[in-house]
Amino acid sequence: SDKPEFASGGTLKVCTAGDFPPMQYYKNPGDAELIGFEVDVVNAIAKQWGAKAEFVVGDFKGLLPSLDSQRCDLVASGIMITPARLEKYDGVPYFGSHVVLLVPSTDEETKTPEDMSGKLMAIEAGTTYEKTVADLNATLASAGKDPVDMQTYPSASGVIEQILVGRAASTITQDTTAAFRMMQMPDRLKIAYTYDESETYGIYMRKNPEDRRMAKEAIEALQQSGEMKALLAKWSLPATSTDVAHD
Amino acid sequence: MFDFNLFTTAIFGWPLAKGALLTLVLSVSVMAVSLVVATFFGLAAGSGKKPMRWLIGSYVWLFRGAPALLILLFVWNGLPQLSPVFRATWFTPFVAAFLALMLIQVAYLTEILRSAFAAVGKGQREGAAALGLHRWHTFILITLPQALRIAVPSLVNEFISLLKATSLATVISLKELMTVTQFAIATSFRFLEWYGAALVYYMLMVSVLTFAQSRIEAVLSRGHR
Amino acid sequence: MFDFNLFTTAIFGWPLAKGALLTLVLSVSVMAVSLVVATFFGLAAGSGKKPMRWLIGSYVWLFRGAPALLILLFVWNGLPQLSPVFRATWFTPFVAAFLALMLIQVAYLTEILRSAFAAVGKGQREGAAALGLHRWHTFILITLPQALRIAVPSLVNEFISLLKATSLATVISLKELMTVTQFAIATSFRFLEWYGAALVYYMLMVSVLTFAQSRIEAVLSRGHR
Amino acid sequence: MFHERSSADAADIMPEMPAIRLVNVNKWYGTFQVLHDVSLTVERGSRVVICGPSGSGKSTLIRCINRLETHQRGDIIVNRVELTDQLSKIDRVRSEVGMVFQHFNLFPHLTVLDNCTLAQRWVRKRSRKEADEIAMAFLERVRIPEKAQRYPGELSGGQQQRVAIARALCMNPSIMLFDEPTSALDPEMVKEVLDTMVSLAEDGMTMVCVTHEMGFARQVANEVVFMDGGKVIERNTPEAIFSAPSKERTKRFLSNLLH
Amino acid sequence: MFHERSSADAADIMPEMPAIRLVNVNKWYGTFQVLHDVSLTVERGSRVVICGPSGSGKSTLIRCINRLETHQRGDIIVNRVELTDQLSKIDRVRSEVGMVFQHFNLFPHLTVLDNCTLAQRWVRKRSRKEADEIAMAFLERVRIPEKAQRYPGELSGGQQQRVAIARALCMNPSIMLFDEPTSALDPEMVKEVLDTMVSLAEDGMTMVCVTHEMGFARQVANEVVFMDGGKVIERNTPEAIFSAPSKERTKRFLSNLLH
Ligand SMILES: Nc1ncnc2c1ncn2[C@@H]1O[C@H](COP(=O)(O)OP(=O)(O)OP(=O)(O)O)[C@@H](O)[C@H]1O
Ligand SMILES: Nc1ncnc2c1ncn2[C@@H]1O[C@H](COP(=O)(O)OP(=O)(O)OP(=O)(O)O)[C@@H](O)[C@H]1O
Ligand SMILES: [Mg+2]
Ligand SMILES: [Mg+2]
Repeated sequence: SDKPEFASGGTLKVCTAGDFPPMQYYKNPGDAELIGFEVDVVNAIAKQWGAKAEFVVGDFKGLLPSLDSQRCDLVASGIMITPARLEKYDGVPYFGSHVVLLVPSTDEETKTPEDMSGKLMAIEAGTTYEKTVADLNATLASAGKDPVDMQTYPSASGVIEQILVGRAASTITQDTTAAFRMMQMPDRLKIAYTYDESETYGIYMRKNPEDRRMAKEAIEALQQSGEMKALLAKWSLPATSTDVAHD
Repeated sequence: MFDFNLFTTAIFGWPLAKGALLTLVLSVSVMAVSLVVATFFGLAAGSGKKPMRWLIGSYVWLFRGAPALLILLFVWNGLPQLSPVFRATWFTPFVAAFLALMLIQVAYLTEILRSAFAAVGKGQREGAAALGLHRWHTFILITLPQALRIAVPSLVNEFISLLKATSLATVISLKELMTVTQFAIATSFRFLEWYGAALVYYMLMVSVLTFAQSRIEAVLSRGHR
Repeated sequence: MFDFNLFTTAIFGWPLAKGALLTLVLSVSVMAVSLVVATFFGLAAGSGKKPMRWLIGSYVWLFRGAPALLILLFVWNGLPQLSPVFRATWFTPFVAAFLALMLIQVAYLTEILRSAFAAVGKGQREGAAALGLHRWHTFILITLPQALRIAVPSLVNEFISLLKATSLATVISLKELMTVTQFAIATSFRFLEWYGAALVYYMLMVSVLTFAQSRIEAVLSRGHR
Repeated sequence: MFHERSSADAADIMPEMPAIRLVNVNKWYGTFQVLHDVSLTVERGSRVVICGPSGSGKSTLIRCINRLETHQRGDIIVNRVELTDQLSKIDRVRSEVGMVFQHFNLFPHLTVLDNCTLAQRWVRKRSRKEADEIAMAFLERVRIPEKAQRYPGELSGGQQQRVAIARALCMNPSIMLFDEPTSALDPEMVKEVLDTMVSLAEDGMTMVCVTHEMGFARQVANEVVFMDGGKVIERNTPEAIFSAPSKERTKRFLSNLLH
Repeated sequence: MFHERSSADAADIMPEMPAIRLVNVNKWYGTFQVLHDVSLTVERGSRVVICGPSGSGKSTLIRCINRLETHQRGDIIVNRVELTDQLSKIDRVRSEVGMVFQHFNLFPHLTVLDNCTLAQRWVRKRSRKEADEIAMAFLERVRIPEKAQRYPGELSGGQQQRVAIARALCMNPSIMLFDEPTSALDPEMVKEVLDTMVSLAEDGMTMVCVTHEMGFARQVANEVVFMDGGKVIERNTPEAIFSAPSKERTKRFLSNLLH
């Protein structure tokens, strides 16, 4: 057959945290329908298999375990592909996310992080970006330049607000988040610099080489048909985001 | 810039209303129980024997001192480890939040009521006692009305603080007004509309309280110049 | 399970101490300024002309009603959009937090002081006036000491609440005690040790306040039976 | 020492039992001794006037009788009940003993009428209507029915004192303790109040009255007790004490009355 | 109508100016009229006694004189200062006018001594030591120096009243308003206080005294004012008013004094 065993019933149970715009999120609190790029991708895959995706929303930490308890068949939640996870589950990488430097759209000068010297950056507290800034400051110090002034805020939305207010010169975030915010507020923000490091998101399922193969093929089919590019454009995500190896 | 439509849908939408209802029910029930308990504590602290005073003093010290967040976490995560009773299904986040906030609120209200009771002159109690009124009648009819006149503004202060403090219960997964608002903002990024809508709810609740306060104060101030 | 070494390093370590210091300095300065402002407000609300009373009533309504979080965000994010003054470098998170918390604290303290002033009988003011004491002398020497006796427990309540409320200032990037603790936990995942250490700091501060309260109450209660 | 009995039949069996009996009562405020070995017997239906200089312990003495103050040594037996810390006994005594305070102790948050009806309704279990009627009758007796709906803070000193008297009398106590009940009154009103007290005395009410109104003492008292420095200096009938006080101190004190 | 002048030289220029002058004073509490067209002149150094039934407006009248109550119609001129809402004038008047309240109004949180020295130090700017000495002198005069370190709540009613008297006198006011200053006192103490007042009167202090102590009226008053229902019914010298009151109401009232 051309579809996985679990899709044969006509419904595809997909677990997600539902709180990661623009990948999957509720447009308004209390909405019944999830939306987002990843939601569209999963729906497209389900359509290929002649099934309908049914989203099960749960706490992020409990997503993978619910594959074992058969409460879901797929996990698609902007979840990173890591070796440790691949030991227990099968995963298909399909999305590469980069760390970016987000600045106000009026900023013409900033080309690299070093241009932040002596300026104020708003950073989400408790993230690895704090270390990114610390490293940057070390570089600046050795070059004899002023360090970056860093303020930390408890939420991702809080830091972007600081740019909008005009207080912070920039922030560091994922390109997905940046794309989403830029879509929400056209002409307010722009990406000044994209870091080399990237994270790869994917779709997880229970260990089964056949199922994994078919999932991979379904994604590749979307790539080839141009449907994936259309979705990327719809959610204003970088056109190259899905150009990642699927193994 | 300000999307008035979104603002009205936010206000009249179910999620925020549900959050507000939770906030309201939780605060009102905590306040009601705490007032009763704190009345006894306040009386005991003001007139009781030394060990009693000391005991209540320690209680107040502990529960005014410990941050609400820690008490919430302790009640929710710690108690189930201490006794299987708290692992049963009735021990929902709401019950845990009620218990934790009540423990704290009692401490604050005890202090307010203790000092208000003390502010009512001894002569008033003597006047009532000489008429043969029992201790409880004296308390309810003479001391309490005069003490409340002094205490009501502070009690309403604490009620309002409690209304806001319920938002801490988000750490034990209770989705009250402020939590709902912040989730909505995290995705929609519409600060003004959502915060505006939440503000309307809070101001509505506080307005009712403020009005009630001024009515109660007016009634209790009759005869006092 | 409980890593006692980590606990002691947490307590005596610089980050937590710095957070505690920030909490302390912020609360003490907010409280000091608010007490002075609220004294004037409380007096005006109790004795002033109608428009004055109405004005202060509205102020109290607004700043008791609006959640501290929103006021903090408004002061930090909103004011710079209203006036370039608030985009200057002196407008640090500390200043913004001070301003926001002060606005709120004044509202709460005004209510407490207003009712405490009203609780001091008119005869006391008349007694002082008849002796030729000026309004301010009368207030400082006669009304205030007797009002404070009643108000001190409520004022300390608000002081302690303020101590805890400073943690809200994390939304405007102020790293006070609770923020530091939670970040430490987010990275190390050692709940007990870090929360325990924070608890020690809070209990220490509250103990000092509780002790001060009991001393002040004892002094002010002299002569009252 | 007396022990309590069921009060109803005890009254029948021992009609001769005094209404109030103090035996060697001593009281201290901290280290300051206010009462020194005070002994006093007030027979049922008799009227005792207590007088003496300011600060001599008169108020303290009558406050001890309904246990608003606790004494440290000696016995106080009121209506056959010995006063100890036992709350039920104290309540029983207080419901039979009325008191008019030197400082009035009116309830500022209640109207004059409510001041007078409160205890009637809660202690005597009278209906609102009955209590109101009784209260109005006494308010008329002290000539302030028109102030019934006012609050104590809106009354003159003398009016407050009259409310205090009416409030106590509304309870129909069998024993009344008066602490300078006419101090704030004008001569006209003093006469009115004293007349009321005389008529109550004629109805057989037991009275202990701290007063310097010697008119009252002469007219109705069975006995005048003169106190000084917390001690009972002299007790005698009014005639005897006014005409020929046995103690030098009493003589000096009374000489001022007749200046 | 009088207007204020610099008080120092005015006193020299116009020694005949009365200390207190009320012209057609009317006062209402809400809709209740307490004072009806009260006019009264108190010459410098004279002693006026106000008497009348309870609730007739005596306290209200003297409280108007140092503006503890505001009158709604008429003029009150004290020490050449007309009483209006102007705070500086009121303060000037009050610092020269002493008052003993019917309810004492002692400060419960201060010791007896501090009650007496507070205003001396803050208004008269006396040193702590000087104020203490003056206070102790007056406390001795009212016979309670031993209570100097106690709080008002620890005193008997009569002792509190004496502290109130001492407190007012410590300020050496040129005008004193007494509201029933001997109501809580025993006859001995009444005599003592009246003697004090007599000696103050001899020193030339202006006094207005609400009292029913007719002994005082006879001994020192220049004038007795009889009030009823908020009106001045009769004013006359003590001899005239006691021997032959011109009004029926006065006669009836005074008859009770001599019962
Ligand atoms: N605050 C008030 N509100 C309304 N009525 C008042 C108020 N104060 C006093 N009165 C009324 O005004 C009248 C005069 O009161 P005032 O105290 O002057 O009497 P008084 O002559 O001093 O009587 P007393 O000899 O009993 O002290 C009384 O009838 C009293 O009830
Ligand atoms: N709470 C107290 N603490 C200490 N001493 C007190 C207290 N109450 C009263 N006293 C003292 O006890 C003594 C007796 O007081 P009490 O009130 O019985 O006097 P009294 O005879 O009623 O006087 P008066 O005629 O002035 O009312 C007084 O010297 C008084 O100072
Ligand atoms: Mg007495
Ligand atoms: Mg009066």
